[in-house]
Amino acid sequence: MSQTVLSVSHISKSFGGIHAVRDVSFEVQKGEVLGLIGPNGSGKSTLFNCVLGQLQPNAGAVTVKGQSVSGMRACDLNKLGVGRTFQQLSVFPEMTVLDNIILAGQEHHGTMLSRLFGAPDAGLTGEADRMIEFFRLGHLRDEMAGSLSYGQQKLLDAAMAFMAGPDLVLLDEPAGGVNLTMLANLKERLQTYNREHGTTFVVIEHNMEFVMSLCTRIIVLAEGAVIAEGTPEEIRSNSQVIDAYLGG
Amino acid sequence: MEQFLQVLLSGLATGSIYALAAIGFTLVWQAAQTVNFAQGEFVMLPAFFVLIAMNSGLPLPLALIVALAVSVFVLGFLFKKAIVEPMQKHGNGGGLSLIIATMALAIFLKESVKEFYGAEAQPYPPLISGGTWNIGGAIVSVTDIAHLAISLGVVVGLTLFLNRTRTGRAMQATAQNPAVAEILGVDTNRMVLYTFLINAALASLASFLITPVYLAKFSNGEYLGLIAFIAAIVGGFNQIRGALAGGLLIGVLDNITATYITAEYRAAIPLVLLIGIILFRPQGLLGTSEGRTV
Amino acid sequence: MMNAIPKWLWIALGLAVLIVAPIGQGNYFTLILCSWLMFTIAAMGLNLTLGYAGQISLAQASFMAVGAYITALLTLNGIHWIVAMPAAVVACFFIGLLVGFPALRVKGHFLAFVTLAFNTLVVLVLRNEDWLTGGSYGKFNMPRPDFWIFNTARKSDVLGIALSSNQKIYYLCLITFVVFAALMYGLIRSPWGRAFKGLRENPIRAESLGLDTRRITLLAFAIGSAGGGLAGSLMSPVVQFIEPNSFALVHSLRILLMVVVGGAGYFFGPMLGAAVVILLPEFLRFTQGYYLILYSVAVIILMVYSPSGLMGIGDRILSKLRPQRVVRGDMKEGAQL
Amino acid sequence: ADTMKIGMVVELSGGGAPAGTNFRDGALLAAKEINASGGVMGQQLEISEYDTGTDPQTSRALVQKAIDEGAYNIWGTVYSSSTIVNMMVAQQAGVPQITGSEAPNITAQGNPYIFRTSYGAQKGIPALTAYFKDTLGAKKVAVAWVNNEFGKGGHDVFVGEMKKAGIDVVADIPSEAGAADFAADVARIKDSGADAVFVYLHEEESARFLREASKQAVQAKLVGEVTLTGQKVIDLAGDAANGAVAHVGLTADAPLETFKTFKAAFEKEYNRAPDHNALKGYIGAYITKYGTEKAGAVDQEKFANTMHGLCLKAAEYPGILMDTCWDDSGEMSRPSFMIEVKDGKQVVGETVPAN
Amino acid sequence: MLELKDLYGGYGKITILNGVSFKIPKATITTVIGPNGAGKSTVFKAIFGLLNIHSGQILLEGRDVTGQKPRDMIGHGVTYVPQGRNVVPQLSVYHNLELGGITADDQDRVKQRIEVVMDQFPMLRQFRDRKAIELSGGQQKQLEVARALLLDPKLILIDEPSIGLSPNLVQEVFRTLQRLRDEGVTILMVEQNAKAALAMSDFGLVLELGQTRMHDRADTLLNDPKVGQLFLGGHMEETD
Ligand SMILES: Nc1ncnc2c1ncn2[C@@H]1O[C@H](COP(=O)(O)OP(=O)(O)OP(=O)(O)O)[C@@H](O)[C@H]1O
Ligand SMILES: Nc1ncnc2c1ncn2[C@@H]1O[C@H](COP(=O)(O)OP(=O)(O)OP(=O)(O)O)[C@@H](O)[C@H]1O
Ligand SMILES: [Mg+2]
Ligand SMILES: [Mg+2]
Repeated sequence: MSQTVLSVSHISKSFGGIHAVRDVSFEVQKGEVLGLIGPNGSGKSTLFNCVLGQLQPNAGAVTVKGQSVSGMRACDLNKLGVGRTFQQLSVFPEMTVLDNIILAGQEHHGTMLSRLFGAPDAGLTGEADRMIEFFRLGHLRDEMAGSLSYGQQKLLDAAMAFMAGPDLVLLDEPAGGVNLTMLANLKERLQTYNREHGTTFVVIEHNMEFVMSLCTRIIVLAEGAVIAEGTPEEIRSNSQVIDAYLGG
Repeated sequence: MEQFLQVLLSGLATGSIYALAAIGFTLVWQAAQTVNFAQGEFVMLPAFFVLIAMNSGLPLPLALIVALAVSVFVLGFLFKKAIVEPMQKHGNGGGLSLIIATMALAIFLKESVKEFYGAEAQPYPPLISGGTWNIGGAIVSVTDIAHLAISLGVVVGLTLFLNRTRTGRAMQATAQNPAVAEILGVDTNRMVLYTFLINAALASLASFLITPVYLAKFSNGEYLGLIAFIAAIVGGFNQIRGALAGGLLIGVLDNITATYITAEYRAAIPLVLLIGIILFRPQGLLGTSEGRTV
Repeated sequence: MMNAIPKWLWIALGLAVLIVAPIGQGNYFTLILCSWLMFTIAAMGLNLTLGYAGQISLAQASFMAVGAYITALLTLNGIHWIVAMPAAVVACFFIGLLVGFPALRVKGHFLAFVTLAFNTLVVLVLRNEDWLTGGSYGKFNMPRPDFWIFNTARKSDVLGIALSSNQKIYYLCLITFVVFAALMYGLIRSPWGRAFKGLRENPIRAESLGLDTRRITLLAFAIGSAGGGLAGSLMSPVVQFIEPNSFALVHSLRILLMVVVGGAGYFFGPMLGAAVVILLPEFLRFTQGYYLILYSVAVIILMVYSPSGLMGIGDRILSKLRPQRVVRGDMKEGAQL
Repeated sequence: ADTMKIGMVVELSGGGAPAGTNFRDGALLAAKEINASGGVMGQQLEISEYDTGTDPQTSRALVQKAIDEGAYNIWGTVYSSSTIVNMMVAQQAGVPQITGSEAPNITAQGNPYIFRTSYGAQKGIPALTAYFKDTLGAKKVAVAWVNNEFGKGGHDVFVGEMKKAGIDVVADIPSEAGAADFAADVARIKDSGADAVFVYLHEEESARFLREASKQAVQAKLVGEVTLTGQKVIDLAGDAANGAVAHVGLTADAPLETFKTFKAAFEKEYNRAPDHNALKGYIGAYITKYGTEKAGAVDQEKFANTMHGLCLKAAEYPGILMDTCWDDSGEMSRPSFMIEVKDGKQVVGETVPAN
Repeated sequence: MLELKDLYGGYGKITILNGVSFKIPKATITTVIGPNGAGKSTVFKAIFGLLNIHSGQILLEGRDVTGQKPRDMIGHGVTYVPQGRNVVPQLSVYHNLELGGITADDQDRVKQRIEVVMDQFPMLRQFRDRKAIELSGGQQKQLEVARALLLDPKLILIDEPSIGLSPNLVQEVFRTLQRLRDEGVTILMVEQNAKAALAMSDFGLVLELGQTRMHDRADTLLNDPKVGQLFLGGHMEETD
């Protein structure tokens, strides 16, 4: 019954002389939580950007739910059910936290015209408020997102990715700068979505505790190529990975 | 052919003065992230300082020096201290409101000159004079050649300064990321001030060179400011040599359009051509792209 | 305090003032008011493009031109204004879509340049193609519309009040303005308004959240331009004379000035801004030659003091009234962990 | 009432400021003289200034304002593009308007309330045809003109005249008002092989044009209407102006006593030399005086009726400076001059009789 | 070395710091922990002169430096690595490093130091002439850390260095900091990766709601069950 949600085949991307991603292929099944780790500059973010159409890969193909997405625009990908977060902070700084969250969800509610004429934000506000409460941003609901602390913005960013109600979420370092207690919450939420909605996750993260306890499978990149793949236990004990990444 | 050569050379000569205005414009853009809509007036004004100085009895060379000093003070120092600095305190570099303030400043300078010096154009002594040469049937004056040489010199000098000296690099850092520059101990305020002083000096130079042709008139800036803006954009807005290329290109395109295509649409054809360039190369002629955004 | 009076009461009060404003006033004053209403409409259009969606445009005057010329040509050929006006607005909407296309590729100052070039081109076409536009002589004597019981071309009694032609055309402007403002208000409050802001704040993120930023960009231009067109289609019967130079680049800059002076991204900003840009010089006329100098100084001081325009001044005064130190709510509450 | 309100609606800022300011100063000088000698029919002139900013729509609103404020006459505007708009307002209100504009179509509207202070280009330019044809013997001419209301009117008349005279117009070059760079224009003229060039530009543009022509060593004769040989142009163009010829309806340097007196008075008042716009303003103010006195009452309609077909002799009415007549359209006629620039001086040649 | 006395401050009129006081001795590493939005970064900004200080005092080696500019702080031998991305995007890696020493009088010395830090982070040498914006997130962070070490600072303020760094590099950075401490440099650091950070620190400081909650020896805090519960991911270990 397993169903391939994301399939990446033979993706390569180079910038000038640098081969950031070399011939990477992998598949993600529905309901998986895949970890993507690797040393700095190993091509993880570049790979994400190729998958999500922000960058045009030099070679290779990406399909989401069996549909080729090459050349597809980010907004159409989102409509296909793909959500993401960015490595760098990426919120709408001069809008309130609430507006940030509602904006993240509104494209999935109603049609273009009903959004213009219908009751604005029907149903969304409640959902947004629940999301805000969950990430403990309630007291900041009406603050400008740009004035939040780093970790708060990171959480907001994650909350926005969830609001779109996607089937596949790509998270680039969601844990960076997030307090451990909140991190536990974040993990719990990921797992809940995963369990209840069958949402599939691909997570780039340097926080090993987080990755190891969350992911069902891990892919390790180094210098743009896949050097290892397996369960957290397998990866933890893989000497190549220890050398290249985890350190002694 | 003769006609083409004439048009080309004349275009380069005027274009080189546009370039001077455009370079300063580019610098201010970088340092303060603002489009200085008063740039044209900055080029208009120094010539009047020269006239005032000469009317009070100074000989031309001395008048030029006095005018340069006054311009650098007024258009560089005062502009920075009284308008730009307080606005940047409000955050996001002043943004649109700073642009609007420069528009108001343009009106202020223009109207003040008109009110206190008169609305009519005044003759203005040339900085460089000399005969003309006949190059393949085209007539080129010594002045034209000098203008080209001066702008080239300015570009080379400034580029060296910005890339090779510590102050220059600190100015670049301030332009690109003032917050970081500040953290690294760069006196960003002073760097921005330098930029404004340089801009004022360049504008004065452009003023001294172009006013003999344009005649000293309060409204000269309207056209020059627009041209500086366009030249800076075409050149890429973040490159000094880009501004030079932009200025020269506008000068030549303008003349070629007027001669061979249409005088009626003279003001628009170069713009339309340039739009083509921009849509094709959004970073401008010599500009560099912004790199990664994610 | 301000907050004690509900917003709708303020609006009702404002409307009442606008309704009685021209009564007993001379033609000149009435025409200035008309001019204010027209430019407010144009500035509100630009405020959507620029203030909310963050797309800089220096071409608003050229859309006024398109609206004005289309209305003029149609009404001079006997077509009623009520038909000509929507035609002008729709035309501007589609031309706005076209002008928006470069915005998909270029941003910021490049976009400013493209729109600036468009404005220049429109003015030159209007001047050079005299077979259609009357060239530099322009078009004049456009008829004022006749709404059966309310003929704006003639003076007559309406509800027992003697109204001049100019006063009646003012009410036409006022009605158009109120309808337009109501539509804009609805738009800005709708999710579309939020989408426009999202485009302004972080287009890449917006796109990744499923917002079709291309469509939103084009719409921002098209709707904003339609506002310009609407203003233009009022100008034609109000001023009864149009010529290319009235729509030159400086006028686009003037509309930009209105938006920013009022407060870009504030709903009521353009109304205040247009009032300042149009009415302030009138008040300063007694200073003879110095009025432009005083006016420009006033604008500079305003911008230096309150970069978010007149609307920002209100905010600043309110914050002056508040205590000097504000402990943010969450910082006062007890620990949450 | 013992004051007579006048609305002076002129270009005090924007591109037309030099012209408008001169017109105003000329008019104010005349008004001062008129008031000192007892006013108009015993009423003192009270002049309100309205700055159009060289914007036609503003000028229209301001004429409206002046009329709202009770103006008896409107003086101005100088720029034709403004006058063509604001004259409708004055016409509707029945207020006589004394304009400094020269575009042909202003008196072609059938407006009974408009009066010129200087005749339209359609009368001035034909006076040049003989000069091109007979004096210069030109076969091919070029025309450089400013592409606005003013220039287009003159250009159309000129091209029509040349056609009638059988002269080829080999280069037809419009330029923008305020243009600064005439290199391309001059290069085209040189290339066209024209024997003579008709230069129909505003003063400053004329000066820039002359300089560029001199730089590129243009051999063809440069001929203008009114502006080309003005003192201002000579000051600005320097040596480059030498040899230029123009037909001039009004010049402060006309060899007539009335003009000399005017010039002296103006220089005393303002410390600078007057130009032809100052003359227009001066004459305009006197038109209000003489017209009203001829009408015998301070009555706008009577004034307008009286002015149509009126002829005034400078000997009796010195403020008018030269013998002048107005026709039913408000157009005027009076003698004019040919002027050539020699050694940086205007040399007045033959006098062209009124037509 | 550094002392904060009852510091109040914030952004504009909004007060974020509500009386922060602590003292850190010379040649020690102090790690600041606390929930998101507690004001940790704000304290750093306050020390480095980037904040509106309403009241209170900052003493550096006994000298009052309250309200001084970043430039002055650098003059006193303090460097700061802020949270987030802080490189000059269009300048090359090398020029970015050079900027780190822009205030130094002896530019030859700066050149030597650049070589030294490039040895420490070999990636920098590899990408020496690339524009900073082309680096990956973690590479940019390395550049920033390296840049802060350039001037032989006396006090380093470093805000969450571990964000974006791979684990081996985090360890490398921590080792570097420890070595610097041994050479007499004082280090004040914010870390969410609290367990690892406290393990290598001398002191720990818990900040909450703009106030200092606890300030103690690092090992004491590490063993404090309450701290463990709240900040060290005790919760996480349970689900593990
Ligand atoms: N726009 C670009 N131009 C040139 N080189 C680039 C560009 N973007 C990335 N690179 C290079 O490609 C390589 C991979 O970068 P990428 O951002 O994918 O790394 P990463 O795995 O996400 O690293 P990190 O964990 O540090 O975020 C790096 O060496 C980087 O310098
Ligand atoms: N520029 C700003 N304007 C207004 N408020 C701000 C600004 N920056 C931060 N704040 C507020 O100040 C508080 C403290 O922020 P700070 O960045 O110091 O938190 P932090 O402890 O560093 O959190 P994190 O662990 O998430 O980095 C937060 O509530 C935040 O919303
Ligand atoms: Mg990355
Ligand atoms: Mg922080």
